[in-house]
Amino acid sequence: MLSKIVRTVTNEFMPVIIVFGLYIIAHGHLTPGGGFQGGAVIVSGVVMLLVAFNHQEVKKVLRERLLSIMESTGALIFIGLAFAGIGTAFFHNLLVGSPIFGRIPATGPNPGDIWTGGVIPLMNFAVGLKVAAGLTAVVLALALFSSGEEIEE
Amino acid sequence: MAHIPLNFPFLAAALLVGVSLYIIIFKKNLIKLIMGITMMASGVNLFLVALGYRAGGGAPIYTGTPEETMVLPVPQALTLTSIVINVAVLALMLTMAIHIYRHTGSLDSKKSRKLKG
Amino acid sequence: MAALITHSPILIIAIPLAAAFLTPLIGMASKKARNALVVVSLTFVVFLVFALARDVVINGIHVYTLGAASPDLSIPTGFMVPVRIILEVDGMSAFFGIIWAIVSLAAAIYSLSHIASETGQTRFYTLLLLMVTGGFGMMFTGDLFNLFVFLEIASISGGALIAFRTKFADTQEGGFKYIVVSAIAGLMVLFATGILYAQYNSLNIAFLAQAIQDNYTALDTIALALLLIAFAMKTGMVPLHLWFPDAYSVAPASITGMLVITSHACMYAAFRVCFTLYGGMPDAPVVGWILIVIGLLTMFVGVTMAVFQKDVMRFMSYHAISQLGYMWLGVGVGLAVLGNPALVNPGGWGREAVSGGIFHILNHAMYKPLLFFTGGALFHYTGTRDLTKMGGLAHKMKWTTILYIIGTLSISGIPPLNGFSSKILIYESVYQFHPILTITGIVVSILTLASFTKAFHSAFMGAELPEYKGVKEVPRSMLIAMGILAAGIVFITLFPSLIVDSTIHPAADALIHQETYITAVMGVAP
Amino acid sequence: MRKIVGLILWLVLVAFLVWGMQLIHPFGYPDASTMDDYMIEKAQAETGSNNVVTSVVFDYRGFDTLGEATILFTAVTGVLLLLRTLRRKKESS
Repeated sequence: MLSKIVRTVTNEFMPVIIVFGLYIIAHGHLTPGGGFQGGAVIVSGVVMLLVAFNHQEVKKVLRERLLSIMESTGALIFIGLAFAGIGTAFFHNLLVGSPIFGRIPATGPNPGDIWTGGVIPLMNFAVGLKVAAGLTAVVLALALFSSGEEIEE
Repeated sequence: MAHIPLNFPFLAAALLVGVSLYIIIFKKNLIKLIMGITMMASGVNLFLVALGYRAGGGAPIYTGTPEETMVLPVPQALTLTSIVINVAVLALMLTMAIHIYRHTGSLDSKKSRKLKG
Repeated sequence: MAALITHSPILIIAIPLAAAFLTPLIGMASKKARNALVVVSLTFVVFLVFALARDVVINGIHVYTLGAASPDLSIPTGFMVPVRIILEVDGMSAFFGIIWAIVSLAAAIYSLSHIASETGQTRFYTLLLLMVTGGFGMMFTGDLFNLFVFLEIASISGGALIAFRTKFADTQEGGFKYIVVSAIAGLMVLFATGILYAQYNSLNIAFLAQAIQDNYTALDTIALALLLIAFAMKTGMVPLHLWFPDAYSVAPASITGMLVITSHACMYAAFRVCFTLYGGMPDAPVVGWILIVIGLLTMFVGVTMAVFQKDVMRFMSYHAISQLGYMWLGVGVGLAVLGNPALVNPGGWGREAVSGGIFHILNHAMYKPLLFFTGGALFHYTGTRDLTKMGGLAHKMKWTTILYIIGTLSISGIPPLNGFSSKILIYESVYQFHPILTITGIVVSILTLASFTKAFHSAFMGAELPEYKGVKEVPRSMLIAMGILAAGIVFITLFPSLIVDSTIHPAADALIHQETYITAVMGVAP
Repeated sequence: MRKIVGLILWLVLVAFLVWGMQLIHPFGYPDASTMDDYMIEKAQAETGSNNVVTSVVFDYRGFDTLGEATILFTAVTGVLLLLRTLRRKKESS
């Protein structure tokens, strides 16, 4: 566990990092970014928590079972969205033109509209959930592993 | 932009792959081996992304950009995929290296080699 | 039903994948439901594969465009180049798909009792299903980058499964070596993909094949070399085979059986590259000769190393290397004479050589997992893989003994069994290319029989050893799994000509006739 | 001896690669770009996404991304599978 200053700064910055990650995920179809990148940003926040606090405390909040459920859910939503298009072909973007995320932008440069992209924003969210949960689980497992070594020796 | 005589970006990628191959073939430390593979991945990613560049081109995104030529999008997508794949490989290799260290007390691939053949 | 067939290429890949994503959730609730999910999804996949293969033999190549307005719309309307990822299932892919489906089902059933006493089972089954997905993806895809992605799925899950038993040091080393080799091979494939993309701005195998045929450049040669080295490394060809027994001998036996087929999947990829992607190139005979020489070397080195092994799984791994040489030999001869239409059309011995190589893949895919499974059964009860410590197990494990004998006779090519029918096909056709090839093949075959007899003698024969008093026959699910493979062997033994006509020749023709693969995607040239 | 053979092989390989890189199109001037131009032109109308890279990642080549997500899932499962014994040991002590 690091000093109080580090812990306070971490506490203050954690929501900002999470919001920034969500922003990157949500605007994946408009600006550079997407599910993988945003998920990785969120995991960087978790890594900061691990550095600042004792990993036992972090583990109390982020249980492995919960992370596993989140990861599987994200993956299932992703493959479910891909399956949804199977009426025409697997991975068919069936939401283009529909009320949800269905607007079609003007061809050429434009200011951008969040309600575009069809299934792409939804897939970004699914992947973001999956990546955030999965990488958190890996980081936590490796951190707990190294702490186990310290205790044993 | 004038024609670059030596195709430097591709050359850099090839040299990065070459250096990493040297590490993979000649270094005995497992962590160095893992670093070599990661470097090789970086070299290949650099190569892929350099393939898609078009002189004077901007990012292939329409949101709020001026009208201009765009670089090729597919190599960028491939690079994205390949980066994530390499993260996955890296995580698994490190886990196994940790286990090997725990079992044998050494990261030297010569010393830890229990198997013959 | 027609819709099911239309969508079957993607369903075969997506169903194990969806099941893999579901397994962790269901595994939390109930172990029985999880096991049922694994077995049921794989059984369904077996049925789909058979339906698809039948349809491919009758109606020709299946093309499935992902995300298009219609699955058979491989090229967007009014355009010349394929844009989306295309799955392409021809006779060769369907043939490998059948093998992979059967062996993975058998491996899953075998695992039910083989790993029943170990921890981490839910994750084990998740990875097993992911490995199945990776294998099917490699076999069915028509896109070079997609091939790389699925190659990585298969190798990462394979590597993690090899290291499943974390309490032994050798499993970790085997898994590490496997992952390192796969990572390097994968990166080489990616580099080659990049080189091809740079020239032709496409990743589709059919489009690239056409482009390479029209305009063969020096860069294509570099890409071919990278691809061949990568896939040869993954299959365990001889100069690059040192990792192979280390990795294969330490995995749980069910996984070893599957790893043999992932080797075959990489071999499939190599064949796809040589015959389809580079089928129109001028120096096919050179590549053919390289494959023949390395095939001979692989056969010989594998079997000589096997003779000295004491560990039952290592012993079988070296034999797997040696058997892979036969397939390189048969197919390499076909590649060397590819430019001569009289030899590769029906009736020619070039076609028979390719058929022999492919037939041997089928036979090997049946008897080698069977042998690995029996090796796993020995390990299951004796707790050792050392042949010198075993003895007299035939008294207790009657069925295992019988299955081991079937596998041994088959691998050594004893006349009525299936191993003989494929080897004779290779010998006859290869003899016309060069007699020395056949002689080497027969010598290797004799050595194989000798070493397997020796292993049989030390494990099963002799007096009962006191320390194995408590040994019983293996659990039922392991017997069922071995029974499935043994039934496959018996079926091929009884009806070799039926198998050759209905599956082997379509597969060989699919390899030889590059143009059908290209026109299935690109359409007939105007 | 082994080292010298390895060194020679490595040198040949690197020379091969460096030579190959000179044959690739000059940096910044791709030989062909038919497929990519199609995507740049049609991405907005077909997928509704302003970001062409995202439309490639999630639509045109969406299957690759599914594979990519699967690989990450595989790696996470693999890491947790391999680290299972050690954590149990720690919890019990």
